[in-house]
Amino acid sequence: MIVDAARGAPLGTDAQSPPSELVQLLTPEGERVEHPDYDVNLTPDEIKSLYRDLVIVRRIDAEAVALTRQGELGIWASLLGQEAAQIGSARALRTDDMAFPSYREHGVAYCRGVDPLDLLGLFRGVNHAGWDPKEHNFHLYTIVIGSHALHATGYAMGIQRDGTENAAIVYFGDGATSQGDVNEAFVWSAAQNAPVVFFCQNNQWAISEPLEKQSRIPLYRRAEGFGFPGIRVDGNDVFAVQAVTKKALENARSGQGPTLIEAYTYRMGAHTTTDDPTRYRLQAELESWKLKDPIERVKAYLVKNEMADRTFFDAIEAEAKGVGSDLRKRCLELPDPEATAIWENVYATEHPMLADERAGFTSYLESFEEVSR
Amino acid sequence: MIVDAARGAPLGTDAQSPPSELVQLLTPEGERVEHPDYDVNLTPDEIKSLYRDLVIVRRIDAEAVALTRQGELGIWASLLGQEAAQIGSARALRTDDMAFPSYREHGVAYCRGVDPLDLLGLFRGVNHAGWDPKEHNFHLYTIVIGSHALHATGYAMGIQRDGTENAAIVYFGDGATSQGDVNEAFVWSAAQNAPVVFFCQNNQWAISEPLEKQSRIPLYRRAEGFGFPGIRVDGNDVFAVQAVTKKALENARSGQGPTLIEAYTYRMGAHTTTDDPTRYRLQAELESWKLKDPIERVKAYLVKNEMADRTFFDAIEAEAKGVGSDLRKRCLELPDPEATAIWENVYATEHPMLADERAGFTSYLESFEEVSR
Amino acid sequence: MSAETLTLSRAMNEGLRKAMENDPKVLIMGEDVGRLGGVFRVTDGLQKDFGEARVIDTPLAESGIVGTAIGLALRGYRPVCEIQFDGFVFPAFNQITSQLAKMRMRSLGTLELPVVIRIPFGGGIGAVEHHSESPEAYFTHTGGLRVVACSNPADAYTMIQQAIECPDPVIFFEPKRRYWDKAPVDRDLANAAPFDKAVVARPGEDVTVLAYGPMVKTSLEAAQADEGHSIEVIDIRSLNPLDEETVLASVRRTGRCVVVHEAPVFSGYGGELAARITEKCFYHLEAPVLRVGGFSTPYPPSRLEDHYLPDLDRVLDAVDRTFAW
Amino acid sequence: MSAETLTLSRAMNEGLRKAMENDPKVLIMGEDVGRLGGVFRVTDGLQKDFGEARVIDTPLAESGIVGTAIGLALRGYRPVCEIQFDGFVFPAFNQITSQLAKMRMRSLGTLELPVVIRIPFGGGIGAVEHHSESPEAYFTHTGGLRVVACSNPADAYTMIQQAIECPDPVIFFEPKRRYWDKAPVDRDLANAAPFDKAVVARPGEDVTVLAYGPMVKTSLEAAQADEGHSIEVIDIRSLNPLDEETVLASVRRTGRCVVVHEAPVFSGYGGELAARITEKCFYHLEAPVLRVGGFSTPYPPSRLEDHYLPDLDRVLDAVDRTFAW
Ligand SMILES: Cc1ncc(C[n+]2csc(CCOP(=O)(O)OP(=O)(O)O)c2C)c(N)n1
Ligand SMILES: Cc1ncc(C[n+]2csc(CCOP(=O)(O)OP(=O)(O)O)c2C)c(N)n1
Ligand SMILES: [Mg+2]
Ligand SMILES: [Mg+2]
Repeated sequence: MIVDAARGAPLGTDAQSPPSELVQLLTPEGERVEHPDYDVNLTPDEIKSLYRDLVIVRRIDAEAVALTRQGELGIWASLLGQEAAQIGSARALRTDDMAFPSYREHGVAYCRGVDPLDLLGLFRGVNHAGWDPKEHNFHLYTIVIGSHALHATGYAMGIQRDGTENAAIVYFGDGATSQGDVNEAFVWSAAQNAPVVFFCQNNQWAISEPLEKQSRIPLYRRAEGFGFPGIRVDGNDVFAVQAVTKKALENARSGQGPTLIEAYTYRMGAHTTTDDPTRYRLQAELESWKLKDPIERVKAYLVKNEMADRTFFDAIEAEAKGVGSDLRKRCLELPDPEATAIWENVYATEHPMLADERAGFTSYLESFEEVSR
Repeated sequence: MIVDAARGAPLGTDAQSPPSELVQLLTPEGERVEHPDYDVNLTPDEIKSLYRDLVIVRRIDAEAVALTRQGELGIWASLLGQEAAQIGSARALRTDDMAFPSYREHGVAYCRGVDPLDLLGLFRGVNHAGWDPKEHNFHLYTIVIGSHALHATGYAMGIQRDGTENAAIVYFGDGATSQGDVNEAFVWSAAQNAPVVFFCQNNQWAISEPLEKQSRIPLYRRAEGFGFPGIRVDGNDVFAVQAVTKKALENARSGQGPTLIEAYTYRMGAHTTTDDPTRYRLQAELESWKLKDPIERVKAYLVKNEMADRTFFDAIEAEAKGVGSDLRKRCLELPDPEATAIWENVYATEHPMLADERAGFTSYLESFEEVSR
Repeated sequence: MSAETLTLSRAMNEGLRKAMENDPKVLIMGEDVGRLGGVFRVTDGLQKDFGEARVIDTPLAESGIVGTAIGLALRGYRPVCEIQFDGFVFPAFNQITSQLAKMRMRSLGTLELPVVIRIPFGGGIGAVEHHSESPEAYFTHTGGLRVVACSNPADAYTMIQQAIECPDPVIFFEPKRRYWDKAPVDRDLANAAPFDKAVVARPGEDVTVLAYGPMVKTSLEAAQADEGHSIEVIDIRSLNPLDEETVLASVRRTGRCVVVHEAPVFSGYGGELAARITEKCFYHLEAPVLRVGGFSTPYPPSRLEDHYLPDLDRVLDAVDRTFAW
Repeated sequence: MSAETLTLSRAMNEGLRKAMENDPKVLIMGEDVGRLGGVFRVTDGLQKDFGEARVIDTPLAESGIVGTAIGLALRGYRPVCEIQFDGFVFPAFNQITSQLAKMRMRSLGTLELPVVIRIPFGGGIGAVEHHSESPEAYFTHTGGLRVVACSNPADAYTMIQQAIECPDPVIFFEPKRRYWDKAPVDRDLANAAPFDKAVVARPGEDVTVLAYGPMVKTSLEAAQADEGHSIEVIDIRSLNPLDEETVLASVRRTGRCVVVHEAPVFSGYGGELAARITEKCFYHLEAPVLRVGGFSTPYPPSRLEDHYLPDLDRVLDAVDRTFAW
């Protein structure tokens, strides 16, 4: 009995239950469906462009996984299955909005114009982050779960003070909703009415822990308790994600404060390349989610509506392949940093002790060279 | 415009709005009113006993304030105005339930059988806490805001594992609801279905900050977002507080998990004796709350219903006075601790460095005595 | 010279005001910093004059204070956060250690976080638990942060302005028991030492006493009281980076050194000073560097703090011991 | 003797299992400690055998892990918390520093918190940021905590059991890059040294090298490699309390000392060792105590960690310098 009592939530855990409240505009079969509050109005070219993004991003991801297997990267956090959540939301952003990613947002990075190569540095261990966030309005990856929810909120407070019509968006996972920082970000953004969108990719797992270890009700409902709207969207439906995110961003920009979006999706791969999901989850679950693939449904829609043909799909495939092999090539060429990089960018200006350490280490290294000469 | 945007919550801050959702059983005028979900069935003696508690606790508090003014205590956090919230909730506890106070819960302490003298030690600076929590099932005061919400939750997880029918209750303020730890406690208690009652005394102020700096909606609604019930009760109505707390505790004990109770009340005094509330709030607000005094309404009820007469009230007054003067007397007699207490109870067993420090300091002190001899 | 006598609290206040006047990006944020003016009145009147958008009464959440300050800094602001008391900085420890300190390096220098975190620190005011801590060593051990402590009104006024101007994150310790001490304040910043330099607070010949924050005054009093030895007192001011030059020059001259801080000695900042000085002045030292500080226990109830905290006698005792070695 | 060869990870696992068998109040809690068995497999199989009530997959919140562990301890349990990686202990810093460490004293000894916090620490595994930190100095400076580090499978097995039995809170550091190192493990606890004692890992005559956790192996390799000097390597094991006796006796004999840790040298634990040893062995020292450690920067990207981390050569370089002084 102890076990059961301690497992919790005997009242009925509906955190995992089939998501009836979910906004969906495109079914897994590629059927367009209507929703009373949300709609998208995309031209065929725009839809094809979304499709292209989805495919290319999946390819970049696959290439990075392969590079990891071959020892070229130390680790990789795959976005497989979450492409629509990322592309749909990122394509709803304006250039001058600001995005704060977690560590799996390679699709968002791609939409923000970050060279995929620059994503690899951190996973290869040549740097902690390889892009200039200001150039792309795409912040650095944040590895410590939840911390960046507060950064996004503070940034949004800055937008308020600047008086510009912009928003910040912050990406985090289902597990992250348990962290104090994420909840403090809810408190702050509500109290300050900050223009921030909380974009939670509920991929059902936090490493090996299923959602019910974190919450006994659907995550989007968390927002109610803080006094701002929460909404659950089919995270594998790029149309719905885009529509929902667009509206939340517009609300933020027009002074209506924060929104929490729960993109209901699935992590099709391992947590990272070092993880072994067979230890904790069933193949059947994976299979059922395969039927909801975010790319297949767009393809089905394009085909059904005769918006694209074989040539188009082949061309995209070829382009993606090109992106992948180019990425691989450039990854292998990534130079290792110099030892002296250890002391660089720690402080803005010369720090006497760091300078001493660097000088000491440099002459220490030279002492070996002398010996070996 | 920047100022306005940054002040937040233009959507309409109803955090402070008149609380229509409030459970009330006794009006400020002393009228009993009905509530569809809550009732109390108290004998006249029980009501008189509650009245006695309220008066005595107010008196203890007043005495401590006076002792502080006279330099006998370093500081004091007055509960003035919050007597009903504390007595009502504490009288709903069973002896074997466990209470986790913040630093203002002198009324709860009193109900748990803690000698008021033992509360003074911490404010006088002779100890950090003067009672044995296990003896009273009343934990130490926690000064770091919000930390003890997690302790109560963990304790409740222990109750689950022991398989006993008990509950933990944790007291904190409106300001505390912003802390990560309090929100993590909500996460944990919901996920674990822990038998814990969160008792938030919303006294409208966190030192100088009014509630709308923390939340734009009523605090009791926070619980919804975590998947457990929240309820707002008239915190100046000892009947309603007792009824609501009793039910929440019963739910906890019977495996229905946590509840958040927001006791809507008012801090009639300064935050602490070192605070000057005239710097940040208006006398008019205070005056309006005086009309809702938690003690006056019980008195009015007793008089109206002819349950008590002058003799009773005088006797209580005299008893309270006695408690106060006894407390004063014993406070003045509180001995200062020995210097060696610095090294006591830091570790369970001898710690060689602490022993060295103590020995060194002792002989250092002795060197002065030698000189002065 | 425009010197005027101010309390340390007032000098802080005027320094903050000056910084806000000079740069509209400077923000003040913290608990009760607005209408109340902070529990030590350091931000008194600033919200009235600069508005609620620049002087922000925040939710009661320290991780939130530092985390949102980081976000504001990323947007180009220069937030000055007040942590109400030393013991309440720990909820923000994660944001400070893993984000604030590391973001410049993480971004290869493309981002900077000119955030100042003000912390009233130390004991001696008869307060309850968590209100008398000296947590500086946690921060000096965290690369990427600058850590400074002021000890007097004049430094309070200038150092806070220098800290706000600095592009690096700065942990700024204020000696809370000295808030009401008065001293002349020179308002001309050009006369001020850089905030990352130590200063010789009192020249002497026989022994070097190193202190910062509240212990500078205690050390000066000890120096004054000691008739047998000529004590040089150095106010470290900048704990990280440490101004080694000033410190080492003094110890090489005197050959003896005592380090004084309120924080527990064990694994404290004094250990760094002692180890570093010993390494760099090994043959100059007539005695080991001695440390005077708090004991290796939690901060005791306030009725015991006079025993716990270093005072004039304990400083002199250590000085004497260096001569008796 | 029942010695069997185990990896350090496995030895930890078996030590935990033993403690759970011996005392039904022992609980395991942390992220992914259940079905996954922890990212380093230290808790592998324990949930299966002891159930979900005793091996708890917690919400993703470290402050919550330590905070609820405190509550469980108050109810009479002995929780063993896993912090997944060193860099993720900081969200729990407030609970550890202000609650876990201080509650015994606060309660005048009426409460005790037998909580163990296990932290895989240190670098050298090619990980991304926050996965290679050495935060021990933050904890050694916090009175009320015991801080220990194991360096090999045999100690892992015994020390974790001793830590769980200990009535004080223990911060238990595990050298993550040594998890897969194998060595014989004696399962008879009666043969084990108390967990608050240092041990001489390798006797020597000329110089004392002090290390703990992952650096013990590095130091032993250095000692092995040095043909010119006889190096004594001491495994500190208990950082707080420090077993001074063992350390001082060695240094008094050798007259030279090098301290090695991965953490940044500046304001690190090595400063305490150096300062304390110098004070207590002043006239025995032929050279200052030298410190070898990480640099005073954030932990660098992993391709630079071989430079950042002390290795055999840097230890020997310091040893040589103590002879050249
Ligand atoms: C503060 C902190 N604790 C622990 C970790 C280790 N960790 C990395 S990812 C992860 C799970 C995250 O789950 P979720 O938030 O659902 O995001 P997902 O990985 O599924 O995208 C954990 C525990 C961390 N990075 N930060
Ligand atoms: C973590 C932390 N931060 C700041 C403080 C300083 N402080 C003490 S009481 C208080 C306000 C608390 O307000 P609330 O939670 O509403 O409780 P109340 O005092 O009104 O009972 C503050 C900011 C603290 N004790 N702990
Ligand atoms: Mg997830
Ligand atoms: Mg309040």
